[in-house]
Amino acid sequence: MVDPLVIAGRTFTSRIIVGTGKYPSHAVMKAAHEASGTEMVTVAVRRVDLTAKGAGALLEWIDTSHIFILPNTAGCYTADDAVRTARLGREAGLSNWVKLEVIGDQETLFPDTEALVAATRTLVKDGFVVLPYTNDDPIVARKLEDAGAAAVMPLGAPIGSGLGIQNANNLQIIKERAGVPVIVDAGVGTASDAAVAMELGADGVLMNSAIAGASDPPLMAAAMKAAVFAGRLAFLAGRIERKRYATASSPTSGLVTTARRSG
Amino acid sequence: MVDPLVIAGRTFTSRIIVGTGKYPSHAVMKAAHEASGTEMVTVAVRRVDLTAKGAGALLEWIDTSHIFILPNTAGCYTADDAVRTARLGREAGLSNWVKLEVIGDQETLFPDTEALVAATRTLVKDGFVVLPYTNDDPIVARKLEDAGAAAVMPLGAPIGSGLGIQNANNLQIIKERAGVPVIVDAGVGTASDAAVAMELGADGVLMNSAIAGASDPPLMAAAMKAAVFAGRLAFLAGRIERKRYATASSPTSGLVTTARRSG
Amino acid sequence: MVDPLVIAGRTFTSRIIVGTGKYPSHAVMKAAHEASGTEMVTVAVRRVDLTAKGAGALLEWIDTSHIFILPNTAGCYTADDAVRTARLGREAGLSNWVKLEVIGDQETLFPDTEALVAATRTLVKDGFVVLPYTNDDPIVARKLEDAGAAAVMPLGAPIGSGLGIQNANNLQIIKERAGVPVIVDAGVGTASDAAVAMELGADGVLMNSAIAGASDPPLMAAAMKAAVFAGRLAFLAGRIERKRYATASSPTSGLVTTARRSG
Amino acid sequence: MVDPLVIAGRTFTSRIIVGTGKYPSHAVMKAAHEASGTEMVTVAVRRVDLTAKGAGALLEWIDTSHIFILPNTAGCYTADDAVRTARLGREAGLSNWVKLEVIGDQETLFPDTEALVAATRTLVKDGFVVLPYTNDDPIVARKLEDAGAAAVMPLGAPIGSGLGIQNANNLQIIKERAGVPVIVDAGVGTASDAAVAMELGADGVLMNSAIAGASDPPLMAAAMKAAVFAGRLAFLAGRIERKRYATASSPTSGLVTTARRSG
Amino acid sequence: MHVMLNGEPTELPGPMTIAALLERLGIDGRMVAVEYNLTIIKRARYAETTIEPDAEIEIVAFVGGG
Amino acid sequence: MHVMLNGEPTELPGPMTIAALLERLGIDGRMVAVEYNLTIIKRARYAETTIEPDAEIEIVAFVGGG
Amino acid sequence: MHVMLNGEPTELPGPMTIAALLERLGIDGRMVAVEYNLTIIKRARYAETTIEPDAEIEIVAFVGGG
Amino acid sequence: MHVMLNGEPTELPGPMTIAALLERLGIDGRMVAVEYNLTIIKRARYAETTIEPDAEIEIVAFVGGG
Repeated sequence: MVDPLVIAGRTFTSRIIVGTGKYPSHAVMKAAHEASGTEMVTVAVRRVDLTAKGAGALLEWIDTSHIFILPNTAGCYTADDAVRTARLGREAGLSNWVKLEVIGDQETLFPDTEALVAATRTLVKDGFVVLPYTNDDPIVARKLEDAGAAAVMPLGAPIGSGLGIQNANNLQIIKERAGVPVIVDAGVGTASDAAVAMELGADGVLMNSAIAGASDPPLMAAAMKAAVFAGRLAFLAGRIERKRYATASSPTSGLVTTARRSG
Repeated sequence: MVDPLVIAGRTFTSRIIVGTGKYPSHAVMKAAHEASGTEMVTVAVRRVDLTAKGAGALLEWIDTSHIFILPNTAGCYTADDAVRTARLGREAGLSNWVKLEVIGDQETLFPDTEALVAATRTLVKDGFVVLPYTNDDPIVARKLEDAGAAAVMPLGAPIGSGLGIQNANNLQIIKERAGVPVIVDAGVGTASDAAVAMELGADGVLMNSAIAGASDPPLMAAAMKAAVFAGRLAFLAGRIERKRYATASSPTSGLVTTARRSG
Repeated sequence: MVDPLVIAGRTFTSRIIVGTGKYPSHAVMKAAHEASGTEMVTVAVRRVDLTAKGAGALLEWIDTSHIFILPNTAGCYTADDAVRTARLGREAGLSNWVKLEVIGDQETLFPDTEALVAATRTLVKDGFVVLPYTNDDPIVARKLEDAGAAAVMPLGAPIGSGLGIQNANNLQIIKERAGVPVIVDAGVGTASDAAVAMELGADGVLMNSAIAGASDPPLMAAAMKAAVFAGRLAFLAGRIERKRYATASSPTSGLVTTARRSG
Repeated sequence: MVDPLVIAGRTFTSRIIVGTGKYPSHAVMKAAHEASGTEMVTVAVRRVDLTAKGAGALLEWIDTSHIFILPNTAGCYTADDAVRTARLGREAGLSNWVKLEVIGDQETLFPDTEALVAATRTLVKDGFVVLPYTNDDPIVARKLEDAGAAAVMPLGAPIGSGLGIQNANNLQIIKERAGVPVIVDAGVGTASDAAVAMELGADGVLMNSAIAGASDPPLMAAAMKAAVFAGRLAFLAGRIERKRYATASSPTSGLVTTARRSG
Repeated sequence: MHVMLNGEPTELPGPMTIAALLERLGIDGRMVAVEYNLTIIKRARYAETTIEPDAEIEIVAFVGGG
Repeated sequence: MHVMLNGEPTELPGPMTIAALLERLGIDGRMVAVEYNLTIIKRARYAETTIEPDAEIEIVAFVGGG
Repeated sequence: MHVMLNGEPTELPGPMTIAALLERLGIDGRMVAVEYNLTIIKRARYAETTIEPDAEIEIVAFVGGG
Repeated sequence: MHVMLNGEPTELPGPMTIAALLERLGIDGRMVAVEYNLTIIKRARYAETTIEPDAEIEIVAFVGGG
């Protein structure tokens, strides 16, 4: 079944976007990326450490022949900082795509949605393909889309929390009304969380800590690949309705015994 | 990674057991079985319809070269009925395995656990490999194991309800103390439900309605295959801990901007 | 509103049954009992400590003028032990009522339901009013009622766990089909858990640890009294239906402004 | 126990705020208000119906001797509309308090948080006591407090949905960091929802549909009064910790029988 | 005399004060708020505020809401 | 000759073996199980087991189930 | 005289009634139940029930429980 | 010559181009972005952009992030 994810005209076969932070080693990260089947990874933009050598080493561990690099603006607390960082990322990289973060608070790492919408507007005007990390508020999602975001990326739970999808109804409402892809970004803790996100109708899932922080990152990456796929197929396959009482799976007649009804 | 499911000395590569009831057609069933990758399917034992031809037609739609047939005792409300049906199933089939059901009530299709334990004892003495469908009570699970059950198959929710795992703690307790495989049987509605069951530590999942009743059974079967695999890998990979607040995925230093902390 | 709880012909104004174990002191227990408004408390039957004085001291801290004593058979692992303990309790006390416990396992303290049904039969024949502590299996609840239980007392979660109602659907099914009062026994952790139990239709709630183990037992007892009352009234009042989208509470016309619709 | 709710220097004994919309009749509303024990009710500001008589009739059904009137700005979709409506409400009423709503969308009735913060700033400068209805985003809550809001009123779920608390973690985070009272506004469906909100630490709950839409509004109002009280006491009393396994409530020694351990 | 009253085109017999308008409409002035050409008029000034032709007048009151 | 066949009163022309009955019914003996007066008959013995009058015979097979 | 009292080997000066034993132990008979060789003794019969050598006696009361 | 380099006060031997600075620092210019007094300098212009005294220079690259 051909079921690609298309963002701003770019086609992805994989619906999982993975981070590059907090892995035990670059080698483990590379193995995890391969196991996840991801075609897009996020990276942060930081000052080169002039005391050490090996600037740019990270990219040597990413197979850019089939993995697209998505710079983020993590750590930015104002629209101006985010715009400045996005532009540096564009210069350092090879594309005009950005995972836009404008953080409101260091304890929750929730977005400052007002500044986020403003920065989205500025960067879209500047020719960027903007993928904003946002909260799960349907109104903000609508504003981001109106501002020209190429996708909206609502959180499932706080970054790195592993709590899973906290507000399924909001995410579903966002998806039901969105004209651009909806990527659930942040909060996934284990495979079923990713499956749930996809079953709600999400077009993809972005995660970092759930894989990088697992006891066995490549194995968890494989789990996430399968979970995102499973959730997507289940969404497309049309699940059965929920009932409070039972319905037999086997015929209720033709029994040798004198049973009343079949289970 | 080699991670087989072993029940009573028989090795299965797949951890999903699928039913054969309620499909739109035998052809759809066959396609769903293939998509699920299952190596064991359940069947019911019923009187041959003498008014129609084609007795045994069902088996012609199951590739018994790599799918093992597991007769059930669905529809039996007493230990005697279940034992009698199990023996007929053994004669009609090729093995001494049985999915043992002793139903207590036609509205809930919950097991009559007292009769279930008694029937397990009888059939084990008679040389059967008994896989009992039970409730999620850890005490009953222990009794079934003591009675010689080859696996215990607690329900996640009522048969055909699609409600998903109703009592994760009980299932986890059953698994933590079990000396035989634990198969979650009944209640799965969609892919994430199966993943959750596996993440709890279950050794496998048995389902019928969730696949047969889906809008597209083969597609849902593929979803379930991926979900069971995903849940298993996630269980083995060791998930991150849950935290109420956020933890940054990107470095919190080296920012060009004057940010306080990084997201 | 007169809305009494009637068990075996005895009328209670209060729908909360409280334990007498694990309090910091008898004085705190007495204060908690008063704050809870309970009219029935459970007690255990144990050997008199011959090395100490003060046998029977417990009862001096219970106002038996309006609190009914319900002896339990806690700690019994067989039907015989439970029956023997029940009879000693009857002799030590003033009534033929018993909270019947036949424990299956010391880790879970789940009931051995087969032995529980047997002990219920024996004690009912012996003239007892039997209130059995059971699991949340609707089939077992039915058997207990058939055996003559005056009420069924399914657990919400393991004794002392404070996990709250783990399987709301099972409890609701039990209530929908029960001909005797249903008391949710064990698992309550905080006030909302008790309210949830009552909203499911339970006739009462029995708890010990949630009150005795709270930082301020009398205050938690008052909370539980209010919560059980609240849940009962909400059950009777008929809650609104759940909707995924919003419905305005204020008029959507007559606005001075040019608004589209009102919230 | 004296445990008042203090907002902007005004003391309330009751922690439940009730609406005045959608009741079957003014008489039922009045009965519900009395049963709820509320000391503050919300009202909407609308054009007088010149074709009918009885302007102001609503107030004749509210005992303003002990119920404080809180005008809302429901139906306003811009900061300007909300400010204009707030000022009309102040003139029509007797106080400078306002429940500030700036709605973003008629399907979800979620707030437009950017406009909400702006309107809060304007009205606070204009001398209003502003109680803004907001989403459950901790960053927005912080901004509202910084803008001078006298309390923050995050939603539990969409207005009128009756879904209950959708994101307990967010509400708890908001409360843990708030310097002003936190009132959970919207989403409550039944009594336990209100208890849960208070157990999370909320200072109060505001509801309309859950009471007005119940089969018996005054009875549900009484349930809500008890539930808010119960949740508050439970929060103060300090609940027991959650454990996955059981802990006995009765002594595990001194048994007449040969039991292993006590339940 | 033509005015916009609560959004509706309305004819008044001639210039009159807000107090007079309310009395004419049978509205108790203590229960409503009046906006005259987008400016709120204090109750104390109802009697001295004369309505000009083509004025926009809003008369609002409290109704049930959440 | 009268027998109960899968719960239905049935007339057979006369005494016959289970193998003959199955053939008469057009049923492939390898796909079913046969119970004769509450006793399961092994396939190997179909040809040598003669059905007596008033016998209770059950012929079962696998059907779809969960 | 040797008896088992609440599971403990115990020496009594000699034959005595249950009533006497309770008095000796300082136990209020109205607050306990007594089992004598696995049979429950009614309070009314404490005074007339004499304890034999090697008897097994259980004296129980209510304690806090859930 | 004094400059601010990645936020640190730094002494350079004298005026030099950005290309020279990167070479001096052993940094591969293709893997970084350079901001000179808050203006991003295209790679193509590294060789022709001369660093003035007291310039503020930022050299950034990609690092692991989420």
